[in-house]
Amino acid sequence: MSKILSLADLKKKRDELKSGLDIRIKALNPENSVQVKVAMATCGIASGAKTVMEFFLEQLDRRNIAAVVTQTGCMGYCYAEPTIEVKLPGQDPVVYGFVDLKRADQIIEKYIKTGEFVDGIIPVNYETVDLNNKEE
Amino acid sequence: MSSIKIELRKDDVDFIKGVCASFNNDPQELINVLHSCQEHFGYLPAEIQEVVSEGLNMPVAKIYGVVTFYSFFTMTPKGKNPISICLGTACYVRGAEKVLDEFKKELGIEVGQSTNDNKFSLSSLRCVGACGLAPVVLVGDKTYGRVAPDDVKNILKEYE
Amino acid sequence: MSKYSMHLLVCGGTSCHASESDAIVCNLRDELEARGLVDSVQVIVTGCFGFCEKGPIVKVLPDNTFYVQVKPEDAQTIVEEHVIKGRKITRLLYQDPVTKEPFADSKNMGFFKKQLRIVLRNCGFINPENIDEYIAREGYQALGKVLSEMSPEEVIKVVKDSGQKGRGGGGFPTGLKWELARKSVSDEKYVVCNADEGDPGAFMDRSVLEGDPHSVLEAMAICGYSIGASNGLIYIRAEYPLAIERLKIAIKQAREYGLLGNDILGTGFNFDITLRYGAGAFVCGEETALIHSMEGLRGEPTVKPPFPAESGYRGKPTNVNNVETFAAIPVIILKGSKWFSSIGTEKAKGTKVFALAGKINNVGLIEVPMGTTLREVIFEIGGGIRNGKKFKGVQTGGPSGGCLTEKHLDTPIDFDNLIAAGSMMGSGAMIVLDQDDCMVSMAKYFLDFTVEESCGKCAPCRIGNKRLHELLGQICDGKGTLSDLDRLRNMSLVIKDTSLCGLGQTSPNPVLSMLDNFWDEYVAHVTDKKCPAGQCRSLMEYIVNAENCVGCTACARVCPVNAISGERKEVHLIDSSICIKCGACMEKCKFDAIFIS
Amino acid sequence: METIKLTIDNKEVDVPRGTTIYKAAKELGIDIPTLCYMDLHDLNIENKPGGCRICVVEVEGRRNLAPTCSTKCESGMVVKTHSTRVLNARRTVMEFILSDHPKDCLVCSKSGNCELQTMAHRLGIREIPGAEFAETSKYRKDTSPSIIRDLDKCIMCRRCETMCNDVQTVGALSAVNRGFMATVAPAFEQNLEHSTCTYCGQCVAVCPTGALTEVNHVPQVLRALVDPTKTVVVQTAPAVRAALGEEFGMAPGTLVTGKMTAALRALGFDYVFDTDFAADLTIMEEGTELLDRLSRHLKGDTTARIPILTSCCPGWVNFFEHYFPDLKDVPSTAKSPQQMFGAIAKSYFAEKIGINRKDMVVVSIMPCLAKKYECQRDEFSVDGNPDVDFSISTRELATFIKQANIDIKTLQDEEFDTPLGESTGASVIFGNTGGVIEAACRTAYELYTGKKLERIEFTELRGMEGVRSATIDFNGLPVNIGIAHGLGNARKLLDDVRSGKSVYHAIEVMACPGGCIGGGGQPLHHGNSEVIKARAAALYTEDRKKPLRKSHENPFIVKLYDEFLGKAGSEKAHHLLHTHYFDKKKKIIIKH
Repeated sequence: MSKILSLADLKKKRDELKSGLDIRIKALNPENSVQVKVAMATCGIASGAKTVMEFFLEQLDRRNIAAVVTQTGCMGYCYAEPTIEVKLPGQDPVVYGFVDLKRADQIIEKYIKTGEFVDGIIPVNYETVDLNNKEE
Repeated sequence: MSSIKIELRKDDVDFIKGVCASFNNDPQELINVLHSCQEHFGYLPAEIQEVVSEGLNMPVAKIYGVVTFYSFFTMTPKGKNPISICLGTACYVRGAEKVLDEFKKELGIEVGQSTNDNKFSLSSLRCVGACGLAPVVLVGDKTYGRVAPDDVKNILKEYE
Repeated sequence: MSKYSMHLLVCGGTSCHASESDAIVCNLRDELEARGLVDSVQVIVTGCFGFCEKGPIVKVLPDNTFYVQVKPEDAQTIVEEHVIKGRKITRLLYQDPVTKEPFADSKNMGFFKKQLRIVLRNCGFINPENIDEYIAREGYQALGKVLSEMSPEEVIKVVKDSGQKGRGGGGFPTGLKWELARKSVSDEKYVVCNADEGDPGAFMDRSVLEGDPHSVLEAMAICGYSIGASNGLIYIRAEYPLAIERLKIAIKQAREYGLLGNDILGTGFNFDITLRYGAGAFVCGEETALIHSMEGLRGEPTVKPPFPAESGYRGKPTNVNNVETFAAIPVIILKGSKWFSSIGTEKAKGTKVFALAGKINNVGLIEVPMGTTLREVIFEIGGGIRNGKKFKGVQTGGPSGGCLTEKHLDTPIDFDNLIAAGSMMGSGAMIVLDQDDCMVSMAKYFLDFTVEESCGKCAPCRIGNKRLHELLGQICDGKGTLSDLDRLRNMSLVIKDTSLCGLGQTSPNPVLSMLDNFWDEYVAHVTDKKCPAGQCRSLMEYIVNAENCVGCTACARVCPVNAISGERKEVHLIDSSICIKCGACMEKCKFDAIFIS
Repeated sequence: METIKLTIDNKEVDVPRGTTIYKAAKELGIDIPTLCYMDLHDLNIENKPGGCRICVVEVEGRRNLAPTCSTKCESGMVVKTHSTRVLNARRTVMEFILSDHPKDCLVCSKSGNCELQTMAHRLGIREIPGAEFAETSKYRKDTSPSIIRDLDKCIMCRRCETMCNDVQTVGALSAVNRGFMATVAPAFEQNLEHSTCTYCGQCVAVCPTGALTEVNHVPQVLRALVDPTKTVVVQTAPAVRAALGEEFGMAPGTLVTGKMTAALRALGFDYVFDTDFAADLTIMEEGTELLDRLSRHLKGDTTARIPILTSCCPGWVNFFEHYFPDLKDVPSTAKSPQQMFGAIAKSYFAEKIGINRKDMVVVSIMPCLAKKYECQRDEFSVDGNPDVDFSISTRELATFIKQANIDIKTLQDEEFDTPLGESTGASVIFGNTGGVIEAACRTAYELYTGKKLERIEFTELRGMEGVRSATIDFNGLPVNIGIAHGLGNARKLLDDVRSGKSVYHAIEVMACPGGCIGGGGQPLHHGNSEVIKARAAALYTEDRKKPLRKSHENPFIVKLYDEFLGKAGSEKAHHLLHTHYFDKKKKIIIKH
């Protein structure tokens, strides 16, 4: 990693990364890029999120699905851990709760492959601050 | 006038001295030094505190004062499978005390004690932050969520 | 892509489930099958919508129709009217509680805007172990802006104008704190992040550090620039290994990018951060105790003044803020003080993160604007009480706070209102209690915590809290008197009035607020020797129901103290003067013949 | 200095900025009660943990009550020290403290002199509500050769911890545990004997309750006195005469030398002698050693260790044995006056009166608790018979006198017995910081220069500064003198010696602040440093009144050397009057 030497540098880097993330995924597989985020905070891990993440990594690869599996922090639905967020291309992300291996398998087989919802969806009940809209 | 003899193995003494040195033998780093020592030895018996006292050039009474102040530090070795029951509020209102009682009954020991075969030791702690899984029990690094008193026997069986 | 053209989401959360949501699912599937629609319309059971007050919920996609209080027999109407004819069923739509206007599209419903994530903006959104994702989300832009375009005074002014107050419990204005530290003259100053979240039932700091560690690092650097410090320390609980790991990674990455270290972004500003570990002492959340702990000492608080802003870590001016306070700073810098102060109430700006736990359906981490009511938090976001039980109270502020009741549910949450109601904001733990929780036992539980965590330095906290705990124990055991309740109150007031630090000054709050709000329950314990919640073992009586008892003698045989007598095939009797209330008899009885009065 | 105006109990007062409310109230004659606060201003010792919360007051506009010991005055402050709220809080906190304290006042050794008891009385506490259910914090009791620890009586004022760490830098005691079980104890809550404790007794001197007290040796002394086969000899240290009167209601600084002698005789001691005699002897031996080392040093002899350190103070000896064992050849080898006295009494004097040393019991009256330990050291006995059998403190002597129905105030002054009761003014000032080295200078000057000393009083060596230094002109030879009282101050000088930076030829160290007059066995000063200053002044007065003021002029000392020892530093003198030191540093033993 090289150092970021100025604010202008930092802005450039941000712009690259912002589009870069999308471009990277889309460039790889424009039709079928799937993003899976696993909530890996203490409560998630304690409920087995690690196993779930490994499962996705392994099975998506084995089932030949081009997908990016990443970890993230607590989504706030501690009662429903492990929780994951799945984003299919061009669609709103969907959060699933109580994801055990059986449900993970369903999610891959049904939701990711066919777009068909499976049980255990958690309705997102918050709004995140829009960071791009700055005060003048 | 009797001076205490501190008996330790040479590599243990070297380890402790090394930890102290890695923190510049600075008494302000005492808590970090104790963390490192407890991580290595599992507990902080008097002998270790004496060596730390020499390493950091500070009175051992002060070190003992710090060790006994913080609940994370212990002077007794833990069992092979340390069991911790979370008694944070979320776990408490969901019945953690009854789970703790069950462990006490099953193991025949009180909080802070180890079983005779040193297989298990029992402790309580305040909130591991997994309130969604309340009541929570930790055995070693493994977390058990939504534990009911009836589950206790099965959990213990895993370690037989 | 989906072969289905329509989805019916049915809430399968605990309380909707209790209101026959599975019957709704069955009926919907039956109706769809009857009409040959199973292949185009899918019924899905979801997790809790958090809207349990109006459950059961059925949501229709793709048009976002939100039906509330749906009954199993409504399934037919939904399929016939909505699915087939595409007409929304007005009577099932959620109505605005004020205007009584029905909402056709749930996206416009206030409920889904109740949470606003500023502090938690990146939690569950980015990979916390990848600084690039943080940067892609405007990360370190605020630091860059501050270093390149603003003077320290300007930064402090923005923070002051934003009206942000410390989220660690004290509620001291952040900007003012920074200003005091800036004004202290010294060759060396320190920025300290208090991540010693010891409040049982609070886990918001942990979540922020695990989910978005860079936001705290960035804010600390901004603070360092503002007050003139080049050293930052994060004091974190040793019990949070994952948060520690993520912080270590984040610090390493930030250093590699030159966002920590010397000459940050080519501006000549130097700032670096090191970690210090707590070792299990709640009192170290108090800033003077925290500083002593970082100095390798017993974490005992000292009298303020001098404040850390004058003389803190190693005797140098030190600014201590907690994780949540820091995490909001970059956003405040980027979006401006006006924006931040437009959120919340007149006196309390911005949002607050709460850790919602206890007898509630949606245990979890939430962030709401200041001024949101407890009712909205508990019944809408939190999804109401588990297992359909009755709400009894909510403990805010952990062991330092108080227990609020039904009558406080519509109080807008802010620092002053909670104090006026006899509680406090504290760090943000919210423990919801139901009808089964005994308020004497709860007070005793919190005092148990305080007694264990008191540092022992000052007499009222060291001994007074012990005495409070003992007296509450007496009351639970049925040995209390009415005058003991007066003594309880007097001791509580004196401990608050005379203790050295915040721990002792707030430790009697649960007792005082519970005495105020649940007086009758306390009186019941001391005069009637009854525990209305049925929690206090000594006040229970095990009784044999003569109608059910068949005289099998199982109970008498299992009783460890021989308190049960009775001939075979005759009704048994429990001698309550001998009974130790172990409950073994009740467990043994196959005929439900033993009950508790 | 900038002053600010505030109102306390409706009275206005101007105080310098930075003054605490406690001190501002004092200005107005308002005595706010406190249990933990202690300010020995002249000795630069302050203990204010703000822990007892007895001194709380109401400050207008403040949410909670303010501890006056640690709250500074602010301009326009309005303070109420006895409102209903304050009185109720103070009483309730006091009830808390008492609820965790044993109720055995009647038989407590501190009874009548206990600050907690006095405070309970002052606040009018008549009952302790809920005491029947109250758990009390209990600890293992510890008896060491000098000090008894009964921590059930500890109220966590932390004064002992301050003395042991901040003042003495001994570090034997620390606050341990947390919450209700918090107390002050040595490492691992072991006995003091296994710690680095020097038995200086400063913890005992400041303890407000009976948690820290001295070991009581009066019963053993009584047993010896009633034993017809024993000849019981008593010696009294210089500092005792300047303080004993306080125990009988006399003003601090009242000299009771003659009355004390009369009382001791009335108690039945066969010979009433004076440790001052042995102090003169110490000067002879130590002074000779100083001159010997100094002249060898000046001649370039590198084996001559300079500076020489005094060795009269047993607390100080314990201190360097624990912390500076590498320097154990630096202090003078001369025994302390107590032990010199014992050695001479059981040899020279026993011979003189024709009895076996085993039939003689030597008792010392000391301002000191370390003396109890010192006389029990193995090296200070012959075939198991100690040179000094028992050492009792000034406080124990007072109790003993009271038990024996002696009204000390009405006693006529009496003189010490001879030969071991004769002393000079030089030995009297041993009790003050700087006194030993001043006495040594008086003698060394004359022995070295052969000239008569014109100016007997070396005022440049006196005072209460923790570390003092002066250069004395030995007729053209500048001798650099360093003085430290309080072990923390001593440590600073020792560190310099260790690193070779010390500029001194001789250093006097006294373990206790103020010297022996502030010893751990003295009547309690209850935090009033004026008491210590008055005692110091008394000893200088006694010195001035003495006809002989230089140790080598003591005729009985001259006689002792003529008849028995030969000359100072002789082989016999070495055998009887000198000692050696031990390395007491903890050793880490490697296990194989």
